[in-house]
Amino acid sequence: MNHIKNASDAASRVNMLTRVIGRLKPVILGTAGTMFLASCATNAPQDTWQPKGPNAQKIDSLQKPVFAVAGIIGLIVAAAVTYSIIKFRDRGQPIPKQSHGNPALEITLTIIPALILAVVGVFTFRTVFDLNKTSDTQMIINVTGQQWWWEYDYPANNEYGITQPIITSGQLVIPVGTKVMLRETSRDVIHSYWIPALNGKRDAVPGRITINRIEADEPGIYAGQCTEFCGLSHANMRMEAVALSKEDFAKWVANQLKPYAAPAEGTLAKEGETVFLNQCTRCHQVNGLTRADGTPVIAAPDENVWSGAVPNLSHLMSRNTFAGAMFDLLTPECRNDVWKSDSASFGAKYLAGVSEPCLNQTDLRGWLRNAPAKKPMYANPAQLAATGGKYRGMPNLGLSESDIEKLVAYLLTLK
Amino acid sequence: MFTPGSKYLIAITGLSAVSFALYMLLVHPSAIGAVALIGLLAATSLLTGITLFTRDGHASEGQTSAAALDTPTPSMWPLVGAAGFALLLVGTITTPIVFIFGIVAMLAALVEWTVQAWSERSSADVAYNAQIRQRILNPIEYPILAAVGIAVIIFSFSRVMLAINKDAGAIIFIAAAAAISLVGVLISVRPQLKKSIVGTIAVVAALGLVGAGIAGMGVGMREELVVAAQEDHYAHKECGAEKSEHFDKGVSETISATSGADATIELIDGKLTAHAQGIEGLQDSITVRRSNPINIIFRNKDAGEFRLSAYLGKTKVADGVSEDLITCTQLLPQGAEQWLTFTIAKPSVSGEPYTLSIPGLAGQSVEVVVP
Amino acid sequence: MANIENFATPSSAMGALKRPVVTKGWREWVFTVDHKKLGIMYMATAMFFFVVGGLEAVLIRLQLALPNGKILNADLYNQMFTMHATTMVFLFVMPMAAGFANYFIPLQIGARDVAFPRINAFGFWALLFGGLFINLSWFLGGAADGGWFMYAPNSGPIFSPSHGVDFWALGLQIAGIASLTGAINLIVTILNMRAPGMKLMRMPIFTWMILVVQFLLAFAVPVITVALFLLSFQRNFGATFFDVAAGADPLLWQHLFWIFGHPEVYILILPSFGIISEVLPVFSRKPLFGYPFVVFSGAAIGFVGWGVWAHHMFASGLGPVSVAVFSISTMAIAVPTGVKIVNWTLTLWGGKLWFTTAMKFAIGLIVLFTIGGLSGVTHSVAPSDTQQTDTYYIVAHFHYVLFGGAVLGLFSGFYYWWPKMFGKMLNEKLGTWNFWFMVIGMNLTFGPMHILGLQGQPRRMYQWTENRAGEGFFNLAFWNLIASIGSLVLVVGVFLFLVNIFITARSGKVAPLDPWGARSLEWMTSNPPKEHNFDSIPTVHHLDEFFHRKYAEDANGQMQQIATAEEVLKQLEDNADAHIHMPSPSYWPIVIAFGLPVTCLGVIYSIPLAIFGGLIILMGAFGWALEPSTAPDTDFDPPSSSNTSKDVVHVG
Amino acid sequence: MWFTLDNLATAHDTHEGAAHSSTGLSNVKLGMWLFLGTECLLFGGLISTYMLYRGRVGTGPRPSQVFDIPFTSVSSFVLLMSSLTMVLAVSAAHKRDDRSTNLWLVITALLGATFVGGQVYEFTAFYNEGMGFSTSLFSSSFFVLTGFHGVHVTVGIIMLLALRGMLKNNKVPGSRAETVEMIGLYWHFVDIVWIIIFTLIYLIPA
Repeated sequence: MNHIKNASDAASRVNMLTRVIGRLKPVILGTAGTMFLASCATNAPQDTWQPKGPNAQKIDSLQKPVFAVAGIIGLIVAAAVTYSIIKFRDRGQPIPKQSHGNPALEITLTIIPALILAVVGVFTFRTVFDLNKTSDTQMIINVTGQQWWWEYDYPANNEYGITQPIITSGQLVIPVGTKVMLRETSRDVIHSYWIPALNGKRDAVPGRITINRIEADEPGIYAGQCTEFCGLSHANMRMEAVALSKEDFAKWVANQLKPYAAPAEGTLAKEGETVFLNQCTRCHQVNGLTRADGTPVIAAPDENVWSGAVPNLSHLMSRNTFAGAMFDLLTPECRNDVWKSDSASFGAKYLAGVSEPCLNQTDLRGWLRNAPAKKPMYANPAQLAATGGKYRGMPNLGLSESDIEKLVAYLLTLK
Repeated sequence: MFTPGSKYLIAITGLSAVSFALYMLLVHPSAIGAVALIGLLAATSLLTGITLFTRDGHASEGQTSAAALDTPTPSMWPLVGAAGFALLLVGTITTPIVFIFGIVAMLAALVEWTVQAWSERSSADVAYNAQIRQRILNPIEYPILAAVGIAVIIFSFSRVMLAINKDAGAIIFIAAAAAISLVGVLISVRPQLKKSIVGTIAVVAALGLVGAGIAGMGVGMREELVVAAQEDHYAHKECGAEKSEHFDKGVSETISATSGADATIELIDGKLTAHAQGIEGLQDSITVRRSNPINIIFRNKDAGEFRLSAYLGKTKVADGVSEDLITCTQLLPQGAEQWLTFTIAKPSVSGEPYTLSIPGLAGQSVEVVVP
Repeated sequence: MANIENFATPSSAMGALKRPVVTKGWREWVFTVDHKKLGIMYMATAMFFFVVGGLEAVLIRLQLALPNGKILNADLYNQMFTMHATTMVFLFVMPMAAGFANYFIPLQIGARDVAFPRINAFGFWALLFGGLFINLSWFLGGAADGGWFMYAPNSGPIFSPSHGVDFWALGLQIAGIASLTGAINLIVTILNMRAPGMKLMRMPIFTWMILVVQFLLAFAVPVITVALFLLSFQRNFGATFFDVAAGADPLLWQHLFWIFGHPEVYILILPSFGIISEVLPVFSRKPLFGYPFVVFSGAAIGFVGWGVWAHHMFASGLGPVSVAVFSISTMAIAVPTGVKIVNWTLTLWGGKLWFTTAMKFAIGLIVLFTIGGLSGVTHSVAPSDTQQTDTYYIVAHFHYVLFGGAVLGLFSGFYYWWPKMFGKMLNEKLGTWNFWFMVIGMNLTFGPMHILGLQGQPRRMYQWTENRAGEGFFNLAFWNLIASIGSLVLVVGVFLFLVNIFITARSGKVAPLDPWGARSLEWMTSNPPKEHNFDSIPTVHHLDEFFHRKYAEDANGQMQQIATAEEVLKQLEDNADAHIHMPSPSYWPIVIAFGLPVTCLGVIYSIPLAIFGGLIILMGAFGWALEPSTAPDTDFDPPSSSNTSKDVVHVG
Repeated sequence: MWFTLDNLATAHDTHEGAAHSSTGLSNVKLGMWLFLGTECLLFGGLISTYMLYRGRVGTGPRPSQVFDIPFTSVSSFVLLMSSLTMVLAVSAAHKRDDRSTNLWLVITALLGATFVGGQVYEFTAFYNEGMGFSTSLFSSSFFVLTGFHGVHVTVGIIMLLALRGMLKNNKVPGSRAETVEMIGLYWHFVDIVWIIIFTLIYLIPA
């Protein structure tokens, strides 16, 4: 995991610094006025004050007034203290009367905040129960956290054309305007599922099923991040929720259910399939993949990985991210194109998946070359005594450059 | 002020401190090594401290102690030390336990003897010397004697209990307690009782107990415990329709904290239904996650005793031979509920689905889908 | 026996086995049972760990100053924030408050020592050894890396294979023993050893707050003890408590931890509340406004503090009923806290304010703690909390509470009580710089974290990425950088304090007997106090007894001075008790305390070592039990019967 | 475990006698009650853990498969009897009857040792029936809870015997009666905890 410091690294640091300083400019120039303007500008993708669905909206309309009240009370206290400091400083006045207080005033000043809090309490109570309502759920997705990625599986649901279970990871795809229930759990430690624009967080606790609900108003990508500390790569356990219009969602489902298409004989991708069969299927499942003799390949992650599962790579290129959404499968330009598109054109752009010119070759190849160098994981045999030699994360497979070339070509066919 | 002894110890303390520092800084430290060196450091610095404090014979330097001129008080510790040595020798050719006893006896003798000798030399006042001895040794003697006494009683007693029949055990137990109490009452109501009689009772009782303990050890554990240890019969699940002797003994019928359940499976009027947590209505199949412990609650609402059995695919026992993987609950009477936990590592393949069913009740099953 | 003089005298023959009655040099400190010396040692230890924890914090902030920070790797970063929190909570704020309590409780209630002086000494050594034991893990394969909350199952042997968590759990167990013994000791002291006339409602408010804190400790520590035992048994002896595959419920740890952890928050903050409730009246020249309200609100916080623990678990899927109930109870606890802020403000109101450094820190606490308290109210609203918990907003919140509250209060206490403890005045000018650097530094560091959190930056991330940083005014890059710069300003502030101590020790102004015009009993003795505290125990007639001995109302209702502090002291000295009985120093407290880390090391590495440690403890306990609290005459050199009684020296 | 020894130590670790105390209780007594209060929470935490996990047996035996209620009832009765003998010891100490005090302290210790002997027997039997410490959540929490109690009893016995030795050698500093009373208080507490444990663990699931 040690990063070799070379010239380009240093250069990128300098670069980073200039960019950060560049960002300071609006601040240095800015005044209070910019604060108001800025609230409309592009905030961080995980801004908790920009709800994009009814659940998050309910939280937002509850918390904004609370913030306002808290702010006002804070100002009153600050003003009272400031006034006292100025007014009652020692100007040689006589020692004041030794009064021990004023019970009536005390009681009043106790009751007022109590009343304010009682009002807040009533609204809180209502919202808590409102957010926990599950009877009108329209769609169920099982969400499973694991160090350090999320797995999503869609149980069969004829209403949405899901004739057999779909399993995916990295990006959670949901139809807009649909009340989706997430049944969360974890395979190892506690994680927490959080897409701020859609709802508050809910822990994924191993051995328990916790329920969370999300619903998106508009098509788009909503960023999120694991928020319960889950070990080494906690910082790299991200998620993205993709909302598609109902029609686009149906197309997405149809694509996920599409049977496996083996690459044509003689192509680089076909050679990549062989490499994949030899190297990757020990853990990674691709549904429908068969060996040369026609037997279906069932991966055995439980024999190699401590938590017993790894991402299922069927239709990998229909997703935009890999390695627990830490890296994009798209180049920065193509990614921007998808993220910044308006809600009308978003669906088509997302469903186009990852094509060769848009593929983020750097990170994908780097990952195949030496995954633990790109993301801290327990893949060094010396660290695996506690797990009986089983990995926690993807090890360095020691692939040759030509193998990587072939694998990339093969992975590109997994649309 | 520094005697040769304390100089030696100061040097060895310094040396161990330096070696510890070097070891931690230069050598890639192993935990055991570090502990060993810390232990050395602690031991040597303790000894150094003691020698510096006691001024290591400084007082008697070049002089003969007054007390040393007197005849020393009689001591039993040379005898104990010799006995310990004998035990040690016997232990080398018999069992390690005897060897350890020998070492312990020798150590005890060494410490007591040293302190006694030292205290007797400290002044001419015998009472004062005894006081010194007590101050050093009482904090060690009291707890160790008490602990040894308790250990002997507990060990002997439990061996006897293990050897005899279960019901007789309870009777012996209460009899022993009653005897202790009765002796207590007896002694307390007869204040004129001679000390020697009380002492004799105590010695006889102690010898009896130790003897019984040794006898109990010789007899070994009672039959049923030996069998239980060999067969491990409570862990062995027998998932047939009929009642199993051990596995179905002592049915537990209620469960606490249901929040971890993936699904509740109920048997009502001969029908098996599933209710996955968070999903409205009843289902005939449940979707569960791969490689994740799945907790299912089985609730029998039917008259009669039933168990839920889970078929979890096959496992290879030898080349070409495979065996069904099955787990199950106990036979549950009407109204009872129980957890069933299992993990499925491989996704479902068509043709051989994972199922939950009731042995002896055909046609009712819930499919378990693993994507 | 002609030349008996040449032989060893009894006392020299006893050597180490004599009571360490004649104390000089380092022995004066190592074997002491004097509450004042122990108090100072507590504070020095806490200050040391404050610096250690502060350096850890700076490393954390440097790592996060820029995106994809490379100063620490993921593993080291996780150890760093775990140890930062552990150190600051258990090894800085708690011992520092314990130090203040140790030093000032007997003085404030007019006692000559605590109820159990040897247990007091044991508590200190156990804390010190516990703290060192936890930090030993840095050198033995890595420190704990599961966060100070150490949630199961991430703390289990599979997920945290180094010995760090073992050291953490056992070290906290040792520190917990120290807290527990300290709590029992102080409660008994406060309840049983008050000066005549000092009714409960005449006790200084600091004593009151410490009493509440000790009750919280006495009942919270056993809960974490259980949790830590479960963890240690799982890690070291193969128990299954948090093994999910065996059916364990990870929320068990969370409940146990937070049943302890939430009262712990009040354990950290209430001593500082007590300190500034002493400082504000002194420098406002009027009594604390609404003393009974402050007392009862403190007690109310103590009680309600037991019923709010699950607000740390709003996101863990407790179910709507629990969430709603705990949400409401959390709001309820804001009321007594608000009462305190109101009372402090009204204490200032109409006073005659003197802005010493101690006063500045106290006023700083009112304002900054209010911010922290109000941000706390925003996440007592459970749905709102699900957006904020585990983000930097929470980090901002509790640093405003713990730094703006607890730490500023402790610093206020340093400046206020330094002349009492050491007889010299801390430099006020440097103190002012110290104050402003700390306040500005803390606002620069933790203020931006509100924004970072609301912009969705989670806690405990060893790196953040530009992809999620956004642009515009609220971009994460800018505010992360500001927070990091702020942490350096804070470092300067703390450094100035250390410089101030140094300068004062070298050439500080000798403190007058009553430099601040103080109001409570601890000032009715010399600076620093004599070993036996008071020549004669004063009889108490008022709250603020010392003030009322100095001032009285004249016919016009004006307060007039009737006596100087020196006159008040003289009066006490004139009535001095002829014989004052003080407990003798002892070896056993440090011996037993030393046995604890040896045992714990044995639990981790080898059981025989643990048995050896157990024997040390057992021996120490019996040595202690067999030892009278006051040394017999033969322990003195030469043997004497007059040593246990102090000659009363008249001062001033 | 350590705390309990500490009681012995605290028994005379006060330099301000009860006469001066503001509450009228002696420091030692007040401290002891507080200590027992903290012990309540310690056992409370362990009992809660057991109650949560008692049904989670995994592949190990269930409580009802291994428990031997008649035997445990008998041993509970023995422990209860030891409380009675402890009362006799305390009352003898108050009457300054050294002979009876010594006698009843020893009898109490012997009854306590009998109880612990029974516990060791029980644990060995459970182990042979397939219930090891690491077998299941039920077994881990059972052994930790009852083991903690057993350790408390053992420490109590050590204190009783040591106290007996100290009384004999005239080594008890401070008030003898109060020291015996304090150890009695601890002993009764340990007995009461056992009654709760016995009821909750052994009787209720049956």
